Amino acid sequence: SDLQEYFDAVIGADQKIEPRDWMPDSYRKTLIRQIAQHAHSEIIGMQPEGNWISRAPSLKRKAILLAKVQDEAGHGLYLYAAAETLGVTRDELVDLLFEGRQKYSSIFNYPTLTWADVGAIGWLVDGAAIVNQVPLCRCSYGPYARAMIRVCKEESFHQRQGYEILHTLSHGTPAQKAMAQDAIDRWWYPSLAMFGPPDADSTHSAQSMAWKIKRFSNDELRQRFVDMCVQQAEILGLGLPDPELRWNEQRQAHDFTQPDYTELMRVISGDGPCNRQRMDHRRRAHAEGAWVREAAAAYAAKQAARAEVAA
Amino acid sequence: SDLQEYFDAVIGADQKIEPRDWMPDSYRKTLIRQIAQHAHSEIIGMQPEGNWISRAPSLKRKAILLAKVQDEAGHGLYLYAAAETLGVTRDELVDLLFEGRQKYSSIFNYPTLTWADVGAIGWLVDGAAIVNQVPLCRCSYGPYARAMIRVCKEESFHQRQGYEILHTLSHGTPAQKAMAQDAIDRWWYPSLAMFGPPDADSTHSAQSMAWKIKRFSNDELRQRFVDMCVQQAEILGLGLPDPELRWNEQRQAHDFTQPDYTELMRVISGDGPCNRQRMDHRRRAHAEGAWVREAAAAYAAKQAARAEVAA
Amino acid sequence: MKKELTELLLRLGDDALIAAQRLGEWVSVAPEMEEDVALANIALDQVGAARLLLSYAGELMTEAGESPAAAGGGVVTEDTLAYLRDDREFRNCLLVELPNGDFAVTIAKLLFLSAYQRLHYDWLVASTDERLAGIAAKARKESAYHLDHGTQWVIRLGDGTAESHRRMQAAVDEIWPYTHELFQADDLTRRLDEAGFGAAPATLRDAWLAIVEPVLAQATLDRPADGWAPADGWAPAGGRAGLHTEHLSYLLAEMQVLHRAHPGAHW
Amino acid sequence: MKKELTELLLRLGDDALIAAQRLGEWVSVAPEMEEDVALANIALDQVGAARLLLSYAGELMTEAGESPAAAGGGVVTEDTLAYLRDDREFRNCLLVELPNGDFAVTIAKLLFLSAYQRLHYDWLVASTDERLAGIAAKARKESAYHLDHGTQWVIRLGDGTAESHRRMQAAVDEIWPYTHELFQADDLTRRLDEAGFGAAPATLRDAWLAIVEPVLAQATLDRPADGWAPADGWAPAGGRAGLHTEHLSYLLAEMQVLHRAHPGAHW
Repeated sequence: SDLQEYFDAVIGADQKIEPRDWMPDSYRKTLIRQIAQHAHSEIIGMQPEGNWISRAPSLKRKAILLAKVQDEAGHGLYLYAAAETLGVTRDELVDLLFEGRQKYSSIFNYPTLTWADVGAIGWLVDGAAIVNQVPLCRCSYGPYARAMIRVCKEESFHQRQGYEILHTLSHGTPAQKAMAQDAIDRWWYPSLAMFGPPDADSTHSAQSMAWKIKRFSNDELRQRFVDMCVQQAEILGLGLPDPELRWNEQRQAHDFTQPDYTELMRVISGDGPCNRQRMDHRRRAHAEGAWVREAAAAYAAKQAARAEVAA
Repeated sequence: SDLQEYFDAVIGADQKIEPRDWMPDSYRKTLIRQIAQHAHSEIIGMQPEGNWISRAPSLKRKAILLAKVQDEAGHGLYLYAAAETLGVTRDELVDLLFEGRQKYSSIFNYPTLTWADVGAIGWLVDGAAIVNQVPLCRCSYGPYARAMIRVCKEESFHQRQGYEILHTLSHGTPAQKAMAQDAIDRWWYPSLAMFGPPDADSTHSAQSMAWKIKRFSNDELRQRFVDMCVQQAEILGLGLPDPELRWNEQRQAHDFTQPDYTELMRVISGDGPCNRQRMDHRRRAHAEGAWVREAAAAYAAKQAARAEVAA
Repeated sequence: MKKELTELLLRLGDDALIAAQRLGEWVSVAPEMEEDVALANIALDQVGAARLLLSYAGELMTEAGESPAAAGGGVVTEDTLAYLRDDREFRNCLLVELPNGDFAVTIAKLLFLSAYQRLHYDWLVASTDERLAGIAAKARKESAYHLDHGTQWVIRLGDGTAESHRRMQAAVDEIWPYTHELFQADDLTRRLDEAGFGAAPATLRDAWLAIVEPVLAQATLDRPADGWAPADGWAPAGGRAGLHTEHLSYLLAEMQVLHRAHPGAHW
Repeated sequence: MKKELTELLLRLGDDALIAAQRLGEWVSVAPEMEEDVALANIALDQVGAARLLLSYAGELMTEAGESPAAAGGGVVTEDTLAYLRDDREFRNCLLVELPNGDFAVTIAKLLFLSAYQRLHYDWLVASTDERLAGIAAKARKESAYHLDHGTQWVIRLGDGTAESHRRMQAAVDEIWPYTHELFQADDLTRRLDEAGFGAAPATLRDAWLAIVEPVLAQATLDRPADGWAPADGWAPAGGRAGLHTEHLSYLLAEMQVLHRAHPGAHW
């Protein structure tokens, strides 16, 4: 059809699809799924780091962490808004999350056990997110691409803060350095797993690449992340917990041990250390806030009615 | 009447009135009020000390404190049982407490701010309680007198433990000693106030003395307590916060500053620092436990029915 | 007057810090995602103000050769004051340390505190101590935003559903007695007032009522009946003298745990 | 084998200590006054067992010249171990550190833990380490009482009202996955088993099921469907290796606050 041809032409010319444009149903669905998952991840992702706000070891760190977690809530909000341009509501998406029909990033199903985990999440998890997301700034769907530009800018700020936490710890007391190393040991493989299953097993990738939603394969991005981290770990003076990690002169890249994809699948399917806790937490917050949202709606309705009477 | 004469004769002969005996209504009411207040005090009194169970600074102290608070619950239980011999139920008494129609000792409306407060409560509050209660072991009502014998034995154990806490603190680091002194400074006058208003203002005293429920006046007991504490404070190496406190050779007793009875009345009437907190706490525990008590009753009823069918 | 100024800075700074700590507990559990952002933002403002105030207090203490007992001397920083004092050394009002309760209780605390902070900072802009005046000039703008946010919610909840009205009224009734402490005068406030360093808090109460009462009225809520004098009603206090509720030491145990577990470490 | 024995003592002692800490939270908020007494009594037994176990572990560590990092050497006592280790150094199972939840959750934890402790102590009475055997002989009697108390309540709540049945079933479902960790074998348990020091926990599971399943049946509760192997169901673990839930560090912050605030003090 004409519409499909126009759509294909826009994609082909590296132009943006906008909400008013016609788009194939499967394109719309893929985007909704991906943007929603991303939004859910920001919201659920507040929990592991939020866990340390009350205990941040200096007021400066407390302020930085508060600002970061606040940014995540903000990211969630404008990603939901981007998804809404595709004809779903935030409430529908939240329901899909609660029903387990949409996911969030499985990385947030690991616990933050020490303060150093806040650093490791910043450095590794936000670092992996950036590698994943920078190409999304050129995604073919306009609202998503624009949201990602803002998200990436803030994420790279967060990543630097995480790196700085680890740097301070690794140059601090022996106990602090041990805490930092322990955190990296626990977060390294889960971070690698954030790029998803190996290309051979990745189901959605080919179509997403064709639509220019996705620009690089899981394995390409994972490799890029590893290469980036090796350098930074050296400056930190901390080790990465992979005895097989070494420079491959031929490939001009690092060889490394793949994460345990069986574990990844188990965590995705609900059996990570914190899946139940994270969802219970979110559900409880939502349920306990119901009376507040109802009150806000009732008040808004009254105000509208009053305005009408007055008019 | 004969009954009244018999009652008077028993009292006169320093014998015990037992539940099966006839007694004047006002005697019964006075006893119910007093025993219930005493029982309520044990139950509410679990809160200020319970506040430090989770933070006790050594495992030995944690064990001792757990045992003490457990004893208080136990005292509450057998004091309610003693009151029940007078023809009221525990549930009725608890309702009267919740409705504010019965009181508990106003001392428990002060907060426990530091660990030393646990020591000060043991030494001063339990100490005052013992001075108050030892004469009650000879009270004319048998079940109450017998309950008090057991209570007093355990209370004197508690008092010694509190004294020992303070002794350890006062011989510890400067911070520990300061903590101990601070606790005594805060608990001294409220403890003096535990003996009630001065004799001149005491409404119930004369009749209670005649009935041999009460054996000494408020002021007599207060004086006894002060004299006892002065000696012990010296051994502790801690001061009592009363610049007027000194030995009076003529009276063979210590002169001292009276507590602020206006404050006492304010705390009794509900405006102490923790009145609302203590009652809210108790009410919430009671409300949140309702489904458990209902389940226990339902199960007991089912078991009874099953036993009947089986019989 | 350095000593009095230090004490004033601790009162203001501790109010801000403890308020921030309580607000921080809402992050990821607020009733709306927008509210996660808003409450975190207010918490952030309060941490920011606390840092300025406590840093200044720390500098004055360092000059005077004073430090909290647990710090054992040396330079007193914002973190020395935040992390190495016990509850008996904190100078915040009781209102800020009370548990969050439900959202209505948090909003009642927010309205009452921010109206007071707004007025107090307004006054302090004219403090004869220039540095304090500068801090106040920044903080008063933030307090105005907090006050607006609290106002909007009190009205929405008070004039929302029957349930929200009931909860909001209960929250106002519960928190109201703790507002008296904000305006209590003592020797310190009298001396500060004379020196032109800080407001006599009692003089702020009429202005505070002029802010708060219309909000309650618009929210269709009853303004709790009370006399202002303690004798006329329950007016819990003691925070300015370090006599707190049983809640504060738990809050501090959590807040300070990591800092204290690693003495002397940098973060 | 001293090292392995020390590790076993920490596992047993930390289970008891953290269980006691959670039970202690019930004091003055139990659903019946009798239950205040009962739960405090169980907490007291657990503190008692923890003291014996941790004291013994401390003596072995002192001999070996080991101590927790925060203690920085010296004699290791029960208090060194209770108060100066971080959560990464605690060896308790996850089940005991989970929040109390409602009374049904607490009772589910009590039933499952006490049945396991009873069986484990029973076994340890025959340990080739005599001192451990002696501790076990005392503790097994107490566990029997705890088990009886838990059993009675599970039956009462399960077979009580519709509401209590619903809550008790939800509690059993919630806690059940955490019971797998109690029976997990690792290198340490294998070596201990070979040396006759402690039971291979996996061998206790059948006996445990033989206790627990009839209780659930009598309580008219469904026994949660699960395979025993982690692959067949959710079996959270890690406590024995110091990988805990996010709850433990909060519990410890509170438990240790006073002890840590006064380094070296006696109490």
